[in-house]
Amino acid sequence: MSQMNMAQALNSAMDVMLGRDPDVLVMGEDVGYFGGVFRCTDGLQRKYGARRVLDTPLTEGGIVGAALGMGVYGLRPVVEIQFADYAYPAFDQLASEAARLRYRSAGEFWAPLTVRTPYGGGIFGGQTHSQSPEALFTHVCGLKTVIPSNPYDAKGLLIASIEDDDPIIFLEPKRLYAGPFDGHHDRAAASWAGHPLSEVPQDHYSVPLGKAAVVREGGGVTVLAYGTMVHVALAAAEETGVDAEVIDLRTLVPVDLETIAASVAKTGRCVVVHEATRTGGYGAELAALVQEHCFYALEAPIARVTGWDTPYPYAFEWDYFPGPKRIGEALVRTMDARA
Amino acid sequence: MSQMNMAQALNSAMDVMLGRDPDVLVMGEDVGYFGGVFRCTDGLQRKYGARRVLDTPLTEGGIVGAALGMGVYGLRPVVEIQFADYAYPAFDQLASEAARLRYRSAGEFWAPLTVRTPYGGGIFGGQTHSQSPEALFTHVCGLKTVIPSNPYDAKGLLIASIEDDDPIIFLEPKRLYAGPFDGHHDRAAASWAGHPLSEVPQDHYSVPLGKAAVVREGGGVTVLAYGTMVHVALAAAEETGVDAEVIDLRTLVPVDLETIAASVAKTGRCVVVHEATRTGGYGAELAALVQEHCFYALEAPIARVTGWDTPYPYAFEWDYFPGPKRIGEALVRTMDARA
Amino acid sequence: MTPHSPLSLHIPEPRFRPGEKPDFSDLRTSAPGEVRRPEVDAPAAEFRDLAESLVRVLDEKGGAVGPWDPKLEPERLRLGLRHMLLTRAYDERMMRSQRQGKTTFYMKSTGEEAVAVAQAMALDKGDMLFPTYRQQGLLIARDWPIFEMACQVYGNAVDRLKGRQLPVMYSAREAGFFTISGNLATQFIQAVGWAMASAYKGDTRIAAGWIGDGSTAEGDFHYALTFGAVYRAPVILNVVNNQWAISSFNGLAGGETATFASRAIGYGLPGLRVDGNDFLAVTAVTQWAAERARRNLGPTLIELVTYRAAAHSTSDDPSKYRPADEGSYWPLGDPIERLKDHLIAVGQWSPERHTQLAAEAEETVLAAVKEAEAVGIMGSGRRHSPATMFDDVYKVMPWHLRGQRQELGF
Amino acid sequence: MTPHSPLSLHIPEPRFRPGEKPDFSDLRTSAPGEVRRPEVDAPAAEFRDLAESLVRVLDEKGGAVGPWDPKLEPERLRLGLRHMLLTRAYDERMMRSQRQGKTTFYMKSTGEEAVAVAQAMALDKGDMLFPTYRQQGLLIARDWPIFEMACQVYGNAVDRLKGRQLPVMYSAREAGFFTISGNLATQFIQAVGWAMASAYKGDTRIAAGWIGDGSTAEGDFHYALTFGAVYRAPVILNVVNNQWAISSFNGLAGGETATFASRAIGYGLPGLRVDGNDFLAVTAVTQWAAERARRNLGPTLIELVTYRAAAHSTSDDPSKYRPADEGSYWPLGDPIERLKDHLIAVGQWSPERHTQLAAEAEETVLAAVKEAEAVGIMGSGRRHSPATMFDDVYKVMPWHLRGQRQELGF
Ligand SMILES: Cc1ncc(C[n+]2csc(CCOP(=O)(O)OP(=O)(O)O)c2C)c(N)n1
Ligand SMILES: Cc1ncc(C[n+]2csc(CCOP(=O)(O)OP(=O)(O)O)c2C)c(N)n1
Ligand SMILES: [Mg+2]
Ligand SMILES: [Mg+2]
Repeated sequence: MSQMNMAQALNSAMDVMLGRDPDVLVMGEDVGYFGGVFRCTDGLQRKYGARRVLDTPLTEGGIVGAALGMGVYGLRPVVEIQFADYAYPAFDQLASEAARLRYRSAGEFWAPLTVRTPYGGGIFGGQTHSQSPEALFTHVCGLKTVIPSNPYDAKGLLIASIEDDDPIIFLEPKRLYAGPFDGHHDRAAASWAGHPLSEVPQDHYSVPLGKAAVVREGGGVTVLAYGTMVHVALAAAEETGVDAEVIDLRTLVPVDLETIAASVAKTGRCVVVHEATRTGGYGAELAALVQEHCFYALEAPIARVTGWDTPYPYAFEWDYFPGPKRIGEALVRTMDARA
Repeated sequence: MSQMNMAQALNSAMDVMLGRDPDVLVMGEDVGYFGGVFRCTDGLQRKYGARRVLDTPLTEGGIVGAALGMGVYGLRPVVEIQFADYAYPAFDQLASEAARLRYRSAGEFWAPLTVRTPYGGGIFGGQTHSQSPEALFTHVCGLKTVIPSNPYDAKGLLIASIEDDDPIIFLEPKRLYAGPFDGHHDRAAASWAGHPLSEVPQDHYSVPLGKAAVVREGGGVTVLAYGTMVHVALAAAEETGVDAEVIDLRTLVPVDLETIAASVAKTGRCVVVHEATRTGGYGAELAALVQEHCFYALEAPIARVTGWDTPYPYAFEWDYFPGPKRIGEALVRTMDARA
Repeated sequence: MTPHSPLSLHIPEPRFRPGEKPDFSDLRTSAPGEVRRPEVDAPAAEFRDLAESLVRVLDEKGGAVGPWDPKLEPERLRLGLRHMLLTRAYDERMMRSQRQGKTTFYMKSTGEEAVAVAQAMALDKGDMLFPTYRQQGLLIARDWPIFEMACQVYGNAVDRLKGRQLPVMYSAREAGFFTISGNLATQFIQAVGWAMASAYKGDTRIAAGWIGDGSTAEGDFHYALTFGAVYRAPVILNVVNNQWAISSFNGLAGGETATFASRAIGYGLPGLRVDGNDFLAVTAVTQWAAERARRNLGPTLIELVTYRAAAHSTSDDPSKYRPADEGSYWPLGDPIERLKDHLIAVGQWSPERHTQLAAEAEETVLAAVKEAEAVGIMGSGRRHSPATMFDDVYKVMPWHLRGQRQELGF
Repeated sequence: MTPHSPLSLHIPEPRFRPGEKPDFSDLRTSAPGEVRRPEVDAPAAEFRDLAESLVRVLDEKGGAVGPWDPKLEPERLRLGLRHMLLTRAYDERMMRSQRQGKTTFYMKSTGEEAVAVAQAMALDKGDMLFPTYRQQGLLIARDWPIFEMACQVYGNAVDRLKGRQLPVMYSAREAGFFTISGNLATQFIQAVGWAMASAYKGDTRIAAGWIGDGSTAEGDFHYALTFGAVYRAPVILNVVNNQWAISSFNGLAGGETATFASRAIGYGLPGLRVDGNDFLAVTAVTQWAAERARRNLGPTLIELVTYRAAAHSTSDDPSKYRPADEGSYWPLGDPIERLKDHLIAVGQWSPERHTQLAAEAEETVLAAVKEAEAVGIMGSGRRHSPATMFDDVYKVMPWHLRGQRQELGF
């Protein structure tokens, strides 16, 4: 075990997999010699050489297309897209190709790609370094979408993703790389040190895809969250004193409906939170699923606390961010709703 | 008034706008001399010349990027993407650029693009000529998404879209070009002739964006549909005898929540239908909205009848298509649900 | 600044429209045997002229001339002829099937058969092919059963792709034939990625990708040339310039102002332009590019100049946008006729043997297609169970797909 | 087939890493005055050599030589010098502001000032500019108030972009300066579209787009060249080859095997390569390309060879991936020093006047920046109301955004 922040844990996952499997390679813009703009691949090229940890041309469509061809050959490319906002030029290769290879060839061809990319706000990145595009991927069948919220899960989920034979979109909450973040941007930045989930085994282990974690038990209301929002939701629960059960989804597709439904069956209330814009966000799918499966248990409307339906505005980051105050209000409102 | 099928009505809309506004131009793959693979631009180049009705290189990203620059100059480009399945290479120009120009420049720049594209199945197009990607656009703030279900609306909505100063994704249910389609693929293909909504004024008129139409009144259950599914939903209502109120949304963003909520307040039940894959589809947003706004009126879970979460399989088109039988079963199930 | 007149937009137009008399006399061409053949390890900058000339081996009298003559054994030439005849017969047959309502859709490669057949034969069995929908000849030249191909077109119970793909969107892993995408151009950069992986592993197999003239305008074309050049991937990048992209002539892809082969120059890659209807020239150029790739010298861009003699697909009517007889004016002839004439000229063939081989090809095709039809055609006969529709979205079916399969009744 | 040795992957590596001694002696260059100047209406195929040579006017002694000398009035040269000094002073100031925590982010153009300043001055006021984030000199050369620029960087209440954009992502419609995108390369094809529209309308204004060497690998670069060539759009397409894309040297964009200017060849377009630190050469080449565009002769691709002397941005530390002193070995010098030396050499300037002008520039910048700081800096002072956050998503605010604004309390 060692103490790692999330960037280090991700680094360790790639390190372990590069070490174990000669077919694993890491590629992306500035990931090689430099070690990545968020340092997630720091030292890997030094350790494994430029052949295994490749700097690429600046073209996300090209990177994913080439990685896909490598995957078809039999390699396991781990691709970094520098910011999730820049995944769009690769959208065709992801949605039309990576997601469909296995299906359209009836299992003859597939590409076990893992596409890592930092997403979300909280670092004053402005509208093109802050987006949360998960819902664009969760709608594409054939892709799996994974989002960790802490160093332990980050490493275990990334290893599971690299070992998985389906194409995976692995979204990394960039605001959590260095420390947990409860949404109180006006307080001193926290570090992972001391956080139980920053104790990370140095060796190989994995956290299974498709399994959520109940990170806070409670009987009053179920909060569905992932990534940064897990920490913000926990803070909101503490601060309001609402008896909230907070679920960290970890995998968005396939989602762990069993854990969700069991919780809502118990609490009868549900709040869904994400940083992405509201309309058509993944929260809509969660709300739809919950009311489909728990209708008769529900005592209040399912609330969504999300980013606004605007681009992420640079100077208004904290007015945009669905912080503990907005989540707390939704918790209280949901608890107060008449049954 | 003349009798038009949907392709003719769309053609007439472009004809009218090319005639009225010298800044309107039509562009896309095969739209010029040939008149479009679905004949929607037939005759327009002959009438307005190759300068106004442009054949373009085969590159959707390039087409949208160039059209966007034209829009910034002050033109009103009407772009055709040959199939909605091929919009992905243009996704970056649509989501990062068209949708954000006005916002990021605080109103200094914008591009009044209209992007027309045929979507949906029912013509044995297989997985890359049948997709319904509307949910990928409805999640992108700054875009408006419009889907007509009949010739009259098609012309009026397309004119409204071309005249609108925001970028519009205009999805055309390709199975409805030649005639209405109620999902009974084993019956003879219908023609628009005789359908009241195929009586279309030859001149300029518009159908406002953001307004749904109640196409069948009923008190038992609200059915939310758009495009081809409007006709299938109507058939399902007739065939089951369920007292369904069918709403044709026409615009998905901004959606006409008022009409939806008024109906569900009355019926207390709701079924959402679309052809797109279920997970993260626009139906999820509708379900989320309805339960947010009509929770206390709801007497049954909101049901979603949709395409399966698989690519659209060529030889299993009718097993995939959410036809009148599946919708009918959902209507009956929803009506039977205990309050 | 001097005052300038108003700007105006240049709109490319093909030279001939329906009703006009075609004249291809300004097609950039070279005399058979005229173009030099550089060493495969010569620096690309030293033979840029090859991107603008046209490698040709067969002359008008059926002779094989010049440095690019691949000097193939007659046996091999006859095999090439047979593959091309089979391809053409198969295309004819399936097109007729479509007209008879046995399938919804078909795409012919008529007039372009030499591209796929000669290239497949010039490569090794282990080399990986990333085709478009118009290289059915690759499968036939690799002896892939026509029966299998027809079953795919019919989407019947034997279709290895389980009825999931539009007709002609084949996939054949055992034949090293990559699953065809409906989305144009995507395979071009994938071919480069596969080749990079082969080099990464110290393999000796190379990759080849195909793309249409129209599709070169997509971003994937640029990605392929960029990655190919940057990592010197062992790949052959083929542009099949058959003059048309549905109704759009190749000038709309930039073919008015430059050759497609010359795109290579800006990436420092060799670009070769070859007579795509000359079986020998296509063979030679492909062998040359393959040798470069195998010697770790990197990619070659080949422009194969040919003509799409048939409609784009069964959904298309080319007489709407080009002279109905345009093909008969095409100056580079027909690949089958030209190879036949060559074999006859060198005394290795006769009109009688040709007629017989063509008839045999038709019979072979007919038998295979009949066999496929006995399994099932679109709309009747045996097909896979709809339950299979939920397989292969993921390697292991997740709960929500199991649930949906159940909803469908399985 | 002969047996082949295993393949291996070529991985491009910059020649010098931290701790190594740089040596740029193999940079493709030409002597000042050496490169010929074709007529603007000469066919592109006739001067392909220009894509590989380097147009230079300023010689080592400060003289202006050869056919590309634009023969500018001294007054204009001094104005260019002033714009460059202002640009550099502004960059220095704002970088310091970032270090002082007044803004979160900044990007300098140090060493590349001639690109933006000379090009802006070579174009007409009405011409439309589609820049990247490293052409702040365009705004300064168009006399856009530095105060306005600083307010954008601070995201304060005067920021015309209402605090919505990352610092330096300016937009200035009145200055014909297009809103900068955070997504690289997208503006390149948009510039072509704008130019097409200008031609469509019979306007006389042309467009210019800029793109970095790294960003040429994106699809938009290919789209721009394709549309530009196909429709002969009146546009100047500029590749700013400053050798680096964050930590990636330009070999990763294909710069090892070919020049970026030579990409033009494959589209039939003229490609010019120019010393980007030579104010006169940049001016001349830009005027030449503008004249071509205005005469309806279509696009020109210009590669401006320069060096990113500073960090990529304030978030970057280049000493991690290149020798800390690499810039001092750059053979094409500093654009400001070179123009200064020229003006002195021709008797139109003196070291004293230069020192004075530089000091004035710093004062001008300081005054404007102070004024902006008085309005507000990141995190303190006056900013726009958060309610404005919901404006401009659409032209007219729809109900759901009104509702969300209300949720936020407005
Ligand atoms: C991304 C994408 N855009 C558009 C289409 C529709 N489409 C199918 S074939 C075709 C023409 C292709 O022309 P070309 O590349 O020259 O190939 P050819 O058909 O001549 O072999 C078009 C536009 C498509 N399949 N994919
Ligand atoms: C589509 C996209 N991908 C990646 C990035 C992240 N990024 C910002 S600048 C940069 C390097 C750009 O290099 P270059 O094009 O050479 O321009 P320069 O910074 O040298 O002016 C990268 C990778 C981005 N902004 N957009
Ligand atoms: Mg073609
Ligand atoms: Mg650069």
